[in-house]
Amino acid sequence: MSISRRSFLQGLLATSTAALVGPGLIQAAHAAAGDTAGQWKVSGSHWGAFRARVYAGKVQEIKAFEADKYPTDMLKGIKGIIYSPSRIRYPMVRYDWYLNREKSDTTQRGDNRFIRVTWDEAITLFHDELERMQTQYGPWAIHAGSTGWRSTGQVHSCGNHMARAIAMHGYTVNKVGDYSTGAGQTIMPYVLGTTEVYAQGTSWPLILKNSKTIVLWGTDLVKNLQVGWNCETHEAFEYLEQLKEKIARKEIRVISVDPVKSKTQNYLNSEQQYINPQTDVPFMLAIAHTLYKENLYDKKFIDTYALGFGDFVPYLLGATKDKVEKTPEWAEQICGIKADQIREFARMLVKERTQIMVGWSIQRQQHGEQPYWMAAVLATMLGQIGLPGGGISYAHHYSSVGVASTGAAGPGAFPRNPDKPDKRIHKNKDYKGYSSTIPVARWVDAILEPGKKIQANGATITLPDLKMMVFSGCNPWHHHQDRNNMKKAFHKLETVVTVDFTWTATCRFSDIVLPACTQWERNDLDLYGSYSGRGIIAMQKLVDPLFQSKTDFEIFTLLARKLGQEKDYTQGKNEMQWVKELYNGCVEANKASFPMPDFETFWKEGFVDFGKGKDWTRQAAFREDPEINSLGTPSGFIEIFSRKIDRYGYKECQGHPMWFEKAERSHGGPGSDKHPIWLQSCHPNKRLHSQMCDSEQFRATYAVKGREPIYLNPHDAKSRGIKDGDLVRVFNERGQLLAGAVVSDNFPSGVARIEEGAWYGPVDEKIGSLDTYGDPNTLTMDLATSELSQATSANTCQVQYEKFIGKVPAVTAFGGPKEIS
Amino acid sequence: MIKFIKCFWQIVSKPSVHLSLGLLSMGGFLAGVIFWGGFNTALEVTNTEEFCISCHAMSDNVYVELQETVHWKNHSGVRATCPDCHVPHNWTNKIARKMQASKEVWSAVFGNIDTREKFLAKRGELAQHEWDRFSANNSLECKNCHNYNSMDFSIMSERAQVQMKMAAERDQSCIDCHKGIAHNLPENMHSGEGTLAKLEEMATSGYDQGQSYYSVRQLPLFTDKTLATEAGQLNAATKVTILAVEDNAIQVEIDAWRKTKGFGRVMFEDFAMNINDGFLSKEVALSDDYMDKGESKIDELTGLPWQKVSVKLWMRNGSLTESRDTLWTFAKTTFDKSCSVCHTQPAENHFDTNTWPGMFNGMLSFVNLDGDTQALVLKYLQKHSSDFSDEAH
Amino acid sequence: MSEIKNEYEQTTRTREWKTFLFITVCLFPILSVLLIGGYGFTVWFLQMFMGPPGHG
Amino acid sequence: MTETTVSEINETRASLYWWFATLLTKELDKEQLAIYFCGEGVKLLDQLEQEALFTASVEKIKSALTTILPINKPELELAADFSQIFLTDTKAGAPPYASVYLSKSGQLFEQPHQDMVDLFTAQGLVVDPNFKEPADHIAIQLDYLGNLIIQDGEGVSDAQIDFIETNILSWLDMFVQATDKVKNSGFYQGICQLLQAYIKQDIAEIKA
Repeated sequence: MSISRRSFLQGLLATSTAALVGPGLIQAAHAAAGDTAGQWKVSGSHWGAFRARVYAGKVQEIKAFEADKYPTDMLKGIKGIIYSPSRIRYPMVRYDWYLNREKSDTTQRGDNRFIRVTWDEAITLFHDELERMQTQYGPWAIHAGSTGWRSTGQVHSCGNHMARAIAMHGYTVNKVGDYSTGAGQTIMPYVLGTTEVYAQGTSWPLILKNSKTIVLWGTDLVKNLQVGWNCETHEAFEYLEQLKEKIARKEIRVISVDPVKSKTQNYLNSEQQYINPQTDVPFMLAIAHTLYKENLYDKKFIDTYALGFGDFVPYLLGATKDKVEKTPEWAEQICGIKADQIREFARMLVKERTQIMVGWSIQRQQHGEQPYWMAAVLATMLGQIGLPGGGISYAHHYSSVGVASTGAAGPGAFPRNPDKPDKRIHKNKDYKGYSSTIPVARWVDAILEPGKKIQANGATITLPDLKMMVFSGCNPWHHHQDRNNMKKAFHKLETVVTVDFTWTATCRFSDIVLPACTQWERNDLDLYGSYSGRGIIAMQKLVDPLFQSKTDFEIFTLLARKLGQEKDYTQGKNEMQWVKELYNGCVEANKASFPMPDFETFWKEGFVDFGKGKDWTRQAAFREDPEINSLGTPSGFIEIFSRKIDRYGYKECQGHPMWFEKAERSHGGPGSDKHPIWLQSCHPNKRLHSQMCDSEQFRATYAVKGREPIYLNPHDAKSRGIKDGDLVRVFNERGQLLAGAVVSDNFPSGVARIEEGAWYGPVDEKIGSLDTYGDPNTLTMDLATSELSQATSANTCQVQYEKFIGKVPAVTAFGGPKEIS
Repeated sequence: MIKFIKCFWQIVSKPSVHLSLGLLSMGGFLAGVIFWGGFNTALEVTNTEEFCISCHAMSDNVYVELQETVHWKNHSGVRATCPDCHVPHNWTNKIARKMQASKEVWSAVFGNIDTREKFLAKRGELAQHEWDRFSANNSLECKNCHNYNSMDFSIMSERAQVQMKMAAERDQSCIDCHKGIAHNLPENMHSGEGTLAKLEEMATSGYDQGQSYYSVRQLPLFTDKTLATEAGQLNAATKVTILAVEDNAIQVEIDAWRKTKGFGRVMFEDFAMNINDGFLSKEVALSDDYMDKGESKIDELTGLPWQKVSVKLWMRNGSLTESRDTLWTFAKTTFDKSCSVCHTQPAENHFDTNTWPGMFNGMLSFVNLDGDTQALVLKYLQKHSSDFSDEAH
Repeated sequence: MSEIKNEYEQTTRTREWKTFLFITVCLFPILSVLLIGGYGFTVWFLQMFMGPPGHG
Repeated sequence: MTETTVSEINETRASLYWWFATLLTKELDKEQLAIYFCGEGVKLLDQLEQEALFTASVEKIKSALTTILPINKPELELAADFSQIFLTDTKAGAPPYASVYLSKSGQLFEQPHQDMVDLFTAQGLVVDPNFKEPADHIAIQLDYLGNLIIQDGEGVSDAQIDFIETNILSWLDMFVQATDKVKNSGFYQGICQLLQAYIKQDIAEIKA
């Protein structure tokens, strides 16, 4: 068929329509369409590596990568991400900001009109704002350091692109730490000499062979091992299956110390040691007290490998300022475990080889440093650190930790730093006395209280007066605490720029929104198997970027072009050349140990497998020779007492682990009279944080009446007249939300769970307004763990809930900006 | 015999009877010209690539390897032949080299390296000869074409600029860094990762007594010049002072501090700073023969006693460099590149010297650096930590 | 006498020619090569003790 | 292009569908909007207003134009209206894609999209790669319809009728209704209602 427009304009309307009709939208195709069945391609994600059938420019079906023997059902959500109605389709600018720029009405944020602009204009606006910030204020006014979980793929790693392009323009404020492990990664280097939370752990086969008891301390392996930092292939699940068999045969005892019956416990069919929320430290202190009093601890190990035990014992015995002896009887009052049971537990730990696995939940609470430190002290007293199947680990629930590393080098990444720092356009490094790097969770404080001085990890931080935020692949309106506080902060910001592929709440609260494409609309590569370094996977572009979205590489290349530095940014290489470069770098690094095929073969095959790694025991080298293989602590030994921390003179993190009462705590703790329920906001079972919440059909498989589920204790629910499936209003003095009740025996009285990552969708832009979908961070407290890490305390949160009555508001969390009527 | 010499002397000393002076001098001159022409032609024939590769040892091994390199084929069409690099251009040295080649003739005749295996086994030794020669004449054959004065640094890559400028300043020998540029390196020099070779490239050659140098990587230490008994290990980027140079061995002095809990085996660069300078074997650490002990102090931050020591040990002659600048450039590049993979990358001066080891170890999971590079990068981070940075942070 | 002398002269003349040719064509070239070779060897042996040729 | 004679009526029909397509493709810029304040656009609207079936919707359009005229940058106000209606999702606005209304999932790129792609493939056509919109976008459908009409020359083919009925009318009502839930100047709501009225009158006429 021949195609035309505007050539037949006569008669009645001839004169008028000529000027009114634009160019046509259809043209003749150049080549005939290909096969009818489609084509299978390889790609991957945090949820798993997979193969996808693409036909007629659309992803038709997805199946798990053959090396993944335990795929998660979250793969079903992938298509829903690509074709989500929440996709950002065009570059958008907040209307009022477009008209008035920095003088715009910022109280409209979150409930306002956007207009579509061209890419050219969007990049110009972005650039001009960066320019204005640097000239009108200085590097202290821009925060471009916040990053999140990104998408998989090392060429398009979004944080790197943002950091590189913006650094080519000028200096900005940066962050340290992250929302997952802020307290743990700060305290552990003082105690065991590494962050521990991101360290490879003893290999599962050694644990299965040698451990007699495994203590899961606030960790849910089966739930959290579903996702991985790279393209996950779920190798750890094979070992969990073996563990389950060993438990059934009574060869290994697994005890989960947790207020909740975890998914892992239900899967393994293992034991639980119930504990009141947030009271792990009293329990641990009482165990230490018992070990000490009953002379069950390993003195020789402590003498050889640790320092400061002598400075800690007086606290245990009540000989320090607080004059309280940390007896099991004392602990029983707080943690809800009978004194005798505590003693039994202590004796059991020393009886045989015991592996302690600590999760991240207990450090995402106020004084989160203490349970981590105290757990290390316990492990030291047991004296099994460095033995296969003994000692302690803090990451066996994360990214295939515990699956032996192959030792092969993974691909590098697109460079985060500019190649020629001297060519930076704004060389001003004067932060006007403000700090250039701030603890990650304190940026909202910085906006609200600029100039405030806080203590952090031995330094004094002066919070900078932030005027502009830039986010890329990062959703702080999910991961930060206390939404209503954030709203206040965002009223003070002049400009917010967000790059994402989907209309997160962060986008809705922004001024300039740039549409990135998803990771499946670009060519890339990444590691699979995460910590095991099992292999390299090709991430072949499944479909072209939808609508006007672009790859991160393209977006920030546009910005670099605006800076006149396009070639310095791309190094003159295009997307595919970068993929090839990273692959070849990997071949070079593995030359001696892992022969790899040439790039073309790899790309065609879709992956390179490095095989299985060698089993390994954490801290075995240290145990063998503590002098040469010393730890990274100031002394090189395990520090039960840290003189360094002691010298900081902090109130809430002192020279040795201690029990501090929390700002809010259930089961008789502070605030429980008014808000009796402890709300845990753990990592979700059906998402990766907030990623995939926008996948509509998949969300429908777990949502209750279209809302995020809240897991409730049957007794608590019944006393409030709530049945399974009811809508529940959850509230405290910080905020309120709607959630759908799931009543379950897994949850004890006084405890409720809403998984973090539920998207925020308030009824309107006003402070205190009801969240319609169920984002738990509407209720959590924006409180620092302590002066040491200044990390997030999301799990210190008391709430009350009731059956929701009245007109049910529509969910506003998805589908882009809701606009003023 | 005497008779013969006498006879010869007679012939030489007595003027000729029949042949005229003109004829003799003319004839001698002509013969001389013809001889010298012939001699030089012959010499030049032995100085051609065709002649070199007439030996299988050459044509099957090094010649093939050369064809993969820029010295064989490049965009300007200039190429180097065997003698351009391997035969001195200066006459005396050239003749000496030609005589030396008698060994090669011997080998060719008796087939010492007539198979690839034999050649590979011998490559290290052969290469070492050439490297020694280049080191001594400051890479004269390279510099016949490549001149520091004619290099345009501005069109080099960032890292090349830093290194080349530094090399030019010191008129450094090219082969210090560019080993293996025209033929494959001896097998053990790859040792898998290219980084070891890269680090070795940074070493300078020839060390002066009394001067201080820095190790380019982790190096074994020995108790005496026979290098028979290991005494420990020197860490990368560690300062040593040369006390004596003996062929393959050098005696070095390491000024360090050690903790006296345990055996005191680990050497640190400064008091209360966990910057690793290497470690000693138990025997050496406990003996007084290898060290002078200095003052002792308690580090208040850990409560551990520290002692100053000056350790004198032997090591292999090599792998030392005059300044840490090149090492730091390499370490910074590695840190910037490798650490882009994860969440964020802290600035060097974000942590203090004693915090870095813990933070760094925690970051290693995804980066897969070899031991030498790890040690070097960690030391770089520690030496640029908040303790050494003037910049407020 | 003159005949003998003539004969003698004839023989010495031939011998002189032969000697001349022998010296210029064979002996001196061989000696030269030996000399140069010897020089080369000497330099090489010296190098073995004093190290390979250095630079100005 | 093959030269066929095209009847005057078909030329007008095609032109009108193309006009709608243009309006629903993207926002009007300053110059294009000016034509509706004092130019060809006014004339066209006046002509259409005379037809009784169209009066209500044209009035809505005209009243919207009056509302935005005094605003400092009326083209931006109208751009914001456009984005509010067409660039958001079904909950807040009216995405101009058949898939959203006709598929069970309510997602993009569902069967109606595939149908359009198949239709285009069969005729050797593609959507202009610069437009980067799914093929079931209303503007693409209208553009195609205009071409079908021209191709038919003087008559009306079954293909044309079939296309209007199965591919457009199947979701147009739902789409137009969805636009109505957005409260702003009302310009685009008016345009959509006018399209709805026109196409219904048109199909009735050609089938008669």
